Amino acid sequence: MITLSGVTKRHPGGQEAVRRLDLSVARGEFVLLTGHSGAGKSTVLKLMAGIERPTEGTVTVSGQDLGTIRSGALPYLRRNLGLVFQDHKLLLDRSVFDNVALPLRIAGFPGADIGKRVRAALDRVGLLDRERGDPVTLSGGEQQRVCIARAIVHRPAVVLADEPTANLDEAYALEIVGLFRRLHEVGVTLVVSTHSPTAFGDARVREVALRQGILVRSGEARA
Amino acid sequence: MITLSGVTKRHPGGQEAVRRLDLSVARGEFVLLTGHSGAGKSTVLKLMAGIERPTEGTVTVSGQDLGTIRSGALPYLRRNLGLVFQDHKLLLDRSVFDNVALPLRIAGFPGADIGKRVRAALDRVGLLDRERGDPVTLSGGEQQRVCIARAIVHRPAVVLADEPTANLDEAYALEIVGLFRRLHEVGVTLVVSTHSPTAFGDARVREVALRQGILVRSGEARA
Amino acid sequence: MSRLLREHGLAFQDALRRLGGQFVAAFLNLLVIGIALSLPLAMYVVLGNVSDFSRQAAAEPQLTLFLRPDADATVARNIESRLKGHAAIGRYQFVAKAVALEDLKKAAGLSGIVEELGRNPLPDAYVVTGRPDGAEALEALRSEAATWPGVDHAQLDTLWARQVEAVIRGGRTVVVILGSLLGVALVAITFNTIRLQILGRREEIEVSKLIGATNAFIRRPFLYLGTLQGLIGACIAWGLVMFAVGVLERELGVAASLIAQDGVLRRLDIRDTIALAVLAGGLGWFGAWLSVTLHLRRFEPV
Amino acid sequence: MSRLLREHGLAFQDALRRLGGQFVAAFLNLLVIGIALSLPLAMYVVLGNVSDFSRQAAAEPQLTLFLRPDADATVARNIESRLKGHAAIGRYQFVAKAVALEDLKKAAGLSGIVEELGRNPLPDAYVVTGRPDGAEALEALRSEAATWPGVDHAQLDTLWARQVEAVIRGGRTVVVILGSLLGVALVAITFNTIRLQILGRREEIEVSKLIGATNAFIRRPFLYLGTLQGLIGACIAWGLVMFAVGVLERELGVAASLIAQDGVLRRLDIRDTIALAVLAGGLGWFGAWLSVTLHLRRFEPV
Ligand SMILES: Nc1ncnc2c1ncn2[C@@H]1O[C@H](COP(=O)(O)OP(=O)(O)OP(=O)(O)O)[C@@H](O)[C@H]1O
Ligand SMILES: Nc1ncnc2c1ncn2[C@@H]1O[C@H](COP(=O)(O)OP(=O)(O)OP(=O)(O)O)[C@@H](O)[C@H]1O
Ligand SMILES: [Mg+2]
Ligand SMILES: [Mg+2]
Repeated sequence: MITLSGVTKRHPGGQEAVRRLDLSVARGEFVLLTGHSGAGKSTVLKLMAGIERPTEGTVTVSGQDLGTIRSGALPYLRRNLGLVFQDHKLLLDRSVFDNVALPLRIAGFPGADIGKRVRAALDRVGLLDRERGDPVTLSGGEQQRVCIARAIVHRPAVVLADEPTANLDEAYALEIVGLFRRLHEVGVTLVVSTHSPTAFGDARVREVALRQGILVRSGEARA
Repeated sequence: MITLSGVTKRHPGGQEAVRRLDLSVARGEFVLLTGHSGAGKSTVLKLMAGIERPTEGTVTVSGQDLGTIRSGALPYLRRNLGLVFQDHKLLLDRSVFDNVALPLRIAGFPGADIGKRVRAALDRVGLLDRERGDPVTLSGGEQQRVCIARAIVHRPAVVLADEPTANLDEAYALEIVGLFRRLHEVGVTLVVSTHSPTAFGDARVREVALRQGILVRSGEARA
Repeated sequence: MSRLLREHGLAFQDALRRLGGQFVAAFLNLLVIGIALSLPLAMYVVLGNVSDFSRQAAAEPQLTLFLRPDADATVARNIESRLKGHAAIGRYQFVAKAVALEDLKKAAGLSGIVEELGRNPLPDAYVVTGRPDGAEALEALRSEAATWPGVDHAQLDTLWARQVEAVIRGGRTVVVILGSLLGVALVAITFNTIRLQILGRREEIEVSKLIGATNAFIRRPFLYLGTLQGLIGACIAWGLVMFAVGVLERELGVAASLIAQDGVLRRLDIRDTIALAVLAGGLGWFGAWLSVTLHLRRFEPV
Repeated sequence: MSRLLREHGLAFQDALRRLGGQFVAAFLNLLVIGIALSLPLAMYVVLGNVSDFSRQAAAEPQLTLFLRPDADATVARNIESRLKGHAAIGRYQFVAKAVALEDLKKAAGLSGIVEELGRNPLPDAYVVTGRPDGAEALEALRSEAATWPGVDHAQLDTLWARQVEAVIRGGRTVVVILGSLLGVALVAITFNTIRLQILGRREEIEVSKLIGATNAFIRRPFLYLGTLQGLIGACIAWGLVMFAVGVLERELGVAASLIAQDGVLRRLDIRDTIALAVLAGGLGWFGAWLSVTLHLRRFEPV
């Protein structure tokens, strides 16, 4: 599903965020990215989503090389991804509902479908009663859950989530982990970064650990 | 130093974020605010900084009632506070240095002082080498540490920090806790919210727990 | 097809909402565009009126052929036939000596004198009006006609004609300069508005691209917004100019009938209006397109 | 004191940086302001030239007093002394019958006629020029002078004078409308620019307030920015108008000497320039002040 081979990401400043990384995520796998702050977790996820381009090496998603993909085709590839950003990236000038509806509007879903799907997604993160609210009226953890709802509302084949439980206390974190597990069970491919891997500890999850941009440990692939 | 008496915060939507709260923080105390997501931690901190106004009750900081303070005096009161926001609130269009220098510029420090103080603050959070960088080039944890540097650069008497370790792995979280302890030792008053109180566990820290806006537990005051 | 229509409909709604949402600011902006458009438009209307006036008055140079006192009807007919075939001529008029005397009598303070004259000392004459801008052709006709039999002398009011032509040419230069300047201004205003809209919606654009929006999808509402701004600006300009012409007409009073024969000044007709709408809408679209194209680059390769 | 100076210096630098940082956008904005200012300014200059012209030509209505053929020097002196004391009079001129005949000879196509006359049928006359805008006073003088001994009849060119006056009054109305419109436009442009600057710096303003910035601190760079925009716009307008007058003068050629006696059109002098700068800077400041005051409210009570 996703393959990184020999990927190095060097930033203009001279920083090497990721160094000669080989990583392959099979369809239906649940991969946990761990590592200290600045280890390169977010960078790996951005490379997989085509948000950053590798300085060296190739990134392939669903058989398409992101280095050579037509720029017109990238949007359609992205509509199969669900992204949870570390900094949320919620739009503060529109309601929770409209934030979650954004991927559906962009993909051109008809209006009737949108309402149903958005409410289903908000229900899964426990925020159905806040749909008319403004993101600024939400607590940090609530915002994070809206972000998760937006990532899954269009039922993507792949979910890439960057520290989705950072702002959540243990009880909520476990709920989100449960949500990810259910997605995993219905065949969604997941790559999730975290700095508290214990919450995810599970036989079906494969942990990939980074240190200063280098892969230091990689569990076995378990589809 | 800070006193909340009979404080209720009801939002226009009808939500009661905080309910009849009595809390008093003495000069030089280190208070830890805990509670589930949406318990009202951020709201309490915002009330203390005069960012939100209580629906009922009074908030007093350094002897000044925030409900009756002249709006012209509020800025000068705030210059004695150091704030760490849950959503960072870094300015993305200027360098790390300029972000950290902002409180000094606002308070009208002369140029020569600014350089010295900013570098000292960045050093304390381990980001001295990134001073010329852009906040967007920083990882989530690095941004959070810049935010902490900005909160302490002007040596405020009170630090109010909202989940300052949310995006940090354990090692870095411990470093930040150490930094707060040193501030505590030199007499700074600290109120810090967190959803992982274990990292802060210490005899000199007083834990205040909230549940759905209500104070459910409050350790003894230890100045 | 229906999906494309739906997406255009949504983009248009989005543009409308954006205009309506920031009412005061949008209104001020439209006012500025309207004013900017109204100025060359007003100049255009003024020039239209002036050139109507000058066409009927001074811009058409006049040549007067005074006939010899002894010239008879045959000679006159001969001259007339020469004039008829001549390309430089707009129209001509025969002024008999008796008519000329009557005119002289009406002229200021001369009635007494004319009576004292006892007889009519004036000659017959042909007054020839050249085609507009045909001063040079008429000049040539003057030299030629001076040699015709029966013509005493031919007098051309060239200097005045040339001066009025120069004034009108100057006026045209001003309209061209002004029109270009304000065309640039319209594009600049739209460019800036859209630029600031884009900056204000940075996050939205960024997030939309990240979750699969195409460039066309992002562009569309801005292009509608630019075009709409231009069109509404054009409406305002149209209203301002129509209003101003009305005010001017009333202020001028009698003098208006000096300019337009019936005292009604020329206004904007349906063709002017359509041209204005197309031009303003087009310039608005262009400003928006330029802005979107330049500024969306910043969001690459995200 | 030195700290306040430092803070003002920093705010000014901030405003400059902001102008320079978005060069294309700032340039376009300034161009729009410059163009907006240049139009009433150009009208002002044109009106200045026209009123120079009209003052020396037609706006001063003329009254001609034709004397009786038998009037002698005593009668003339009597009339002259009456004229001297009269308030309605700008200046007057005695035109002897011999001079009038010479003038008539020079008039188009009449030289032959005059020679045939044998003797001079023209009377002596006084040509009286009224004060500018003094058409009514002159009208009164006409009725009065008609009864003076020795005056044959008094002829007033009132209609023409009134029409020119109306045209000039119309022109003033246009300048007032235009000036107000474009004053509003300048304020609107500044308002909008500053508004969008504020929106673009939302986070900065919010964070600054949260960490202790006073309202004055936040306001200052915006006020400098508005004033600067107005001033630079004024410079551009000044340049445009000076350039346009030059072009017009060249285009008009001979005709320019019709308007200004020496062929040099009136331009902007130092007082006009200072007034322009003060006005434009002031309007820019006002637009910025309005915008900042209205929009900073949104950040309360944060
Ligand atoms: N655009 C950039 N320019 C320069 N350096 C960058 C850029 N983006 C990331 N980096 C650096 O690359 C390193 C890896 O960043 P990354 O965001 O991948 O870390 P992370 O593992 O997600 O950390 P965290 O847990 O703190 O979010 C960091 O040191 C970061 O500062
Ligand atoms: N402006 C607002 N309007 C309406 N509801 C609000 C507003 N601000 C906060 N709330 C609600 O008040 C409750 C408390 O919010 P608060 O941000 O204080 O929680 P928190 O303890 O900081 O949670 P977290 O750990 O998720 O950050 C939440 O349910 C939140 O949605
Ligand atoms: Mg990260
Ligand atoms: Mg919070």
